[in-house]
Amino acid sequence: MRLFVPLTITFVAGIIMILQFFVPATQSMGESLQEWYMIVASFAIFIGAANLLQVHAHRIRFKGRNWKYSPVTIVGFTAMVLTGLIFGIEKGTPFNFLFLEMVAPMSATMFSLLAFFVASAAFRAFRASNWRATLLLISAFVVMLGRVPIGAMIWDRIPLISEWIMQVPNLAGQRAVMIGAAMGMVATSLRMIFGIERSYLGGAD
Amino acid sequence: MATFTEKLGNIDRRIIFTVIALSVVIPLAMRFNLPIPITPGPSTDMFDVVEALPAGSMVLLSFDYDPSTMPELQPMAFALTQHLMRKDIKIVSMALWPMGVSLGNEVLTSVSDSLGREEYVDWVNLGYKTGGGVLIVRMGSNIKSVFPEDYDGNSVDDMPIMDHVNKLGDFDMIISLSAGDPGVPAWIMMAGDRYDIPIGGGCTAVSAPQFYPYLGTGQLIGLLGGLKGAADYETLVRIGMENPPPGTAIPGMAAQSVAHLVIMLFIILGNISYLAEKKKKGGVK
Amino acid sequence: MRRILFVLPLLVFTGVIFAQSGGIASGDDGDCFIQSLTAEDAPNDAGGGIDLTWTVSAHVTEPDSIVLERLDEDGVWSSIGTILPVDGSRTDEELSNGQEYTYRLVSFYGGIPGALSVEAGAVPKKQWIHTGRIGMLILLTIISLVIFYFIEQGKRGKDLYIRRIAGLTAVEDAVGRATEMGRPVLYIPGIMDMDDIQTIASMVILGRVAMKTAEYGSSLLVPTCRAVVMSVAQETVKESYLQMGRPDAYQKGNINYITDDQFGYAAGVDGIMIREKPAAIFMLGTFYAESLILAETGRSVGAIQIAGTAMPSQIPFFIAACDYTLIGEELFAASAYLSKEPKLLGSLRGQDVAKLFFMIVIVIGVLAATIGEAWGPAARVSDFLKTITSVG
Amino acid sequence: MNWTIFGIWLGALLSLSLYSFLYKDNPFYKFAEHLFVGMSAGYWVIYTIKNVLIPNWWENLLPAEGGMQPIWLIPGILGIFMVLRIVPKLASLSRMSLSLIVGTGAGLTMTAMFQTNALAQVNGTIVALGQGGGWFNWVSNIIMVTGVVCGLVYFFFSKAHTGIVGRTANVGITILMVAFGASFGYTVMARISLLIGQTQFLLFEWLPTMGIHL
Repeated sequence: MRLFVPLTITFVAGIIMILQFFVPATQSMGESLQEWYMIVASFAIFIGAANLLQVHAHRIRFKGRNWKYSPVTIVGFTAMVLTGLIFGIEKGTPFNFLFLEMVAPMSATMFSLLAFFVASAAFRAFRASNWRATLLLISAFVVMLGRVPIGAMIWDRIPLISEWIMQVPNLAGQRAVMIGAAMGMVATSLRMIFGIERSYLGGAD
Repeated sequence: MATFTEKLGNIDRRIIFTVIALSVVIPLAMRFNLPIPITPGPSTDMFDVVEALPAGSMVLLSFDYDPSTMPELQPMAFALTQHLMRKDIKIVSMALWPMGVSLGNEVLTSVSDSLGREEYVDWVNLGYKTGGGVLIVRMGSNIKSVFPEDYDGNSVDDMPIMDHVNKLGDFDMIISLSAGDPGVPAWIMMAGDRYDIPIGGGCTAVSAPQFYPYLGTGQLIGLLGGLKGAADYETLVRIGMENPPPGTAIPGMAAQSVAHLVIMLFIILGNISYLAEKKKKGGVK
Repeated sequence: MRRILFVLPLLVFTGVIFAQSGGIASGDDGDCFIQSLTAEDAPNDAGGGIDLTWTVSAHVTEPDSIVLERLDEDGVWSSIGTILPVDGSRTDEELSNGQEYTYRLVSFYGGIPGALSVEAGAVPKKQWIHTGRIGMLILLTIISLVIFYFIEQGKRGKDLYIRRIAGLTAVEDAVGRATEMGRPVLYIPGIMDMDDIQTIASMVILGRVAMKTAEYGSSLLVPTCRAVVMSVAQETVKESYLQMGRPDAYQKGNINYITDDQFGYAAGVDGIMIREKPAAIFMLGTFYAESLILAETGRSVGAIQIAGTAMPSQIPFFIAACDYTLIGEELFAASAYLSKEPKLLGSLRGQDVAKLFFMIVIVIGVLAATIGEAWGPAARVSDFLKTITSVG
Repeated sequence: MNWTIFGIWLGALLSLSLYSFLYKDNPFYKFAEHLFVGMSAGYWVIYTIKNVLIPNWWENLLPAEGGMQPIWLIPGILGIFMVLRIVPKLASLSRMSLSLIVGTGAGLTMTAMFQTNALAQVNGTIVALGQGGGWFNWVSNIIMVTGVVCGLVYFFFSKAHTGIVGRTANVGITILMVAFGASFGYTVMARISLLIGQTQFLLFEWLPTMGIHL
């Protein structure tokens, strides 16, 4: 019984979202529901913030491993929140400065680590160990060649072959994955909406 | 005692990292330059569709990325904006990502200044609103209620460019430069499929393969994938142009090509050592 | 063969396609630049919209501009927009449902109004069914019923087979190895929120993995990118430990929120990997570019890695850097495989039937289209299949 | 103090600290990582308040023109229930909020996925094999259609992959592997371009602040 109300909410919300897709007259209901859901989900950020502060405070208090770095996290967090609350977030505010000059370059740097990782992963993983791995290696290699001018210099057909691999076998593979995964998502969504799957509410079956 | 091929196969990944770093830094510092060959494909499709739009058409340009993907998407934004503005096509821009607004504004103002176009007449930046797909659906029925004001807080009712657009269906084309979610798929699902508007996309090279199915179905009419797509477009826009403005995609392509070759070289080396080892082990048996 | 029986009605039922047309008012006028004006209720909306379309004459002098006018309640024509003098269409929005609206176009020559077009009127209505999506509605309903049917079969104790999924047979070994080495197990549930179906699937698998770590007594770390996911993960893991009779071993503090930021999260999790040196790493859920940053770092600390995602663009990186990868739908099959719960196995069989249906549609459609290039009736079959699968 | 140069230095030093992780874990990385986690978490808190909670909730609840719209109390209350997860005694209230999120997400995903990733893809696969003309297009179309069908067979879970099903599934997984290889190869360049962006920043913005012009 303790799950009756939550399961009803899931059911009603799910059905409204499906309905608004097929019944134009209910679209506005669907739109409001989505707005509500965005608001509710946004409140969760406060739980996250509380947890982050708690973990690091705990680490400092009990001198956990690397506790000396925890104040850095707390200071960084506080700096963003305070500047944002006090000065606002528009262009030219301290919040914006901190974001553009510190958070954004760090994001870009983490992202660019991929250039290195993609190289080491390719070096290790692309070995012609059996015929299927060889096929994977060849298709990767041809597409890679097709993406640089030197590919066309070796043989002018290489960019075309690479484009063909992208448009034919790649398209087929991607489609199979997409259709299969869509079925998995439809079935999982159905189980959630109809309360067959309820583990997200705390494992109670 | 490990043999050379064995050592080569198990090379410390930090050596790979160093070589990659050098292969990017050196060409950039020395300013290498390589020509870009153009082959028909999603980039040229995109160019052809834009090229076929008559002057005065309305295009919605959405900046759905942030600084982390700037190296790939910003050059596209420049090339596309130049093409659109040169052809006297009106641009209404917006962003599904909060940081996309200022990145987009940078592009629009600089291209508009260089070509003498007028804000609010030839282009406008509506700014960012949260909501992703939901926002697009709402724009489908009324844009002015979603964006009553533009990025600078001016009322859109007073803008000549907004006279002819009330909803998404009034656009001749929508282009999303997208780094992830929400982005191209949201535009396809919530605008293209629903209101039958041609959708063009620009994306990071990594997400390009997953958009190929949409190209096949025509849900997406053209696609610029990564720096290569940007360099293609930049090259196409420059064809027949006197004194083309300096591009940003083409110089980066040289460094990229070198690093790319280095990675391919590593794959070849890895396979040589692997096959040599296998042969040796096979001999012992 | 039972399955074929389910597919047949699917094929038959999908035959219902509707077409609807709205009220039209138009006319011809020899002197007017505007040849015709049509007004009709905008289709497939919640009401309040009227679609207007018009054509222009090639023989009459082109005006400088044309103005669209609407008749007010008090009988006055007022402009609702200036339009370029070409063929066109426009939708008038935010009207009241059930009220009739009348429109006309006025051609302006040098600022002076010229001939008027014919008038056209329509009544905006809200629609109760999206005509472009009826085929889809029928298909979705039938597929849903099939899935429910098999779930019911499963619950009734029908023996349902599931094939081996390589990555999942390794779960036990991975957790066991972590215990032997005295190192933790790291579980990464992707970077999306609880509204994402892959995250939900991941939480179900987390419950199963937690049972194993409870059984083996190794510690389980779950850093999350979303606060809601953190709290759901805490409940799920607690429940699993309770079920295994080890509530004492449950450590809430090991399930933490890091940050909502994609790369901030990647930096934080990389830090955890290199400092805690987990022996087993699970990466199941929705991943974007951070997939390879995590997988390569995990690999460098020597962990057994089991990954799974339905994001087509990230699967190749997991395949390259992880020991086992669940591809696409396998992620959704994982919970059924690990728990062998009848209702989940049943649902999986329902999915299989749906896929079989799509395969048959594709094969018949392709054959019919191919033959149809030479023989008309076959083309009608493929056109029909294309219509029922079209997205409106 | 010149804020632009200060900003460039901040960005450059933090970038280099993060890159140092490629060599091995070290105090610079630890510092940057902890700072990054804290600052980005703070950024999202402010972002959520300013871009979602205020415009989409608060301003709807208490519009500028006055009066309160009580309907907007509901999402507010559910939102507060969500936060109450922190209080163990009241934690069960958050189930309602969670249900709203999960239900809406499930309903939305189900229709969108079915439309875009299932039906549209099936629709796109129905082509005449001779479409485009010439033997080359025949071969391409046959490979494409076979690939999709066999790929789907690979995802069959209720049949053992033996016999004819096994052979078809094998063709399927082979096509998938070719697709993944292509997808990987296609991506390599993109990943390098990210590094190019950061390198350009270090070479052409940061180095010049020290008087080094390349």
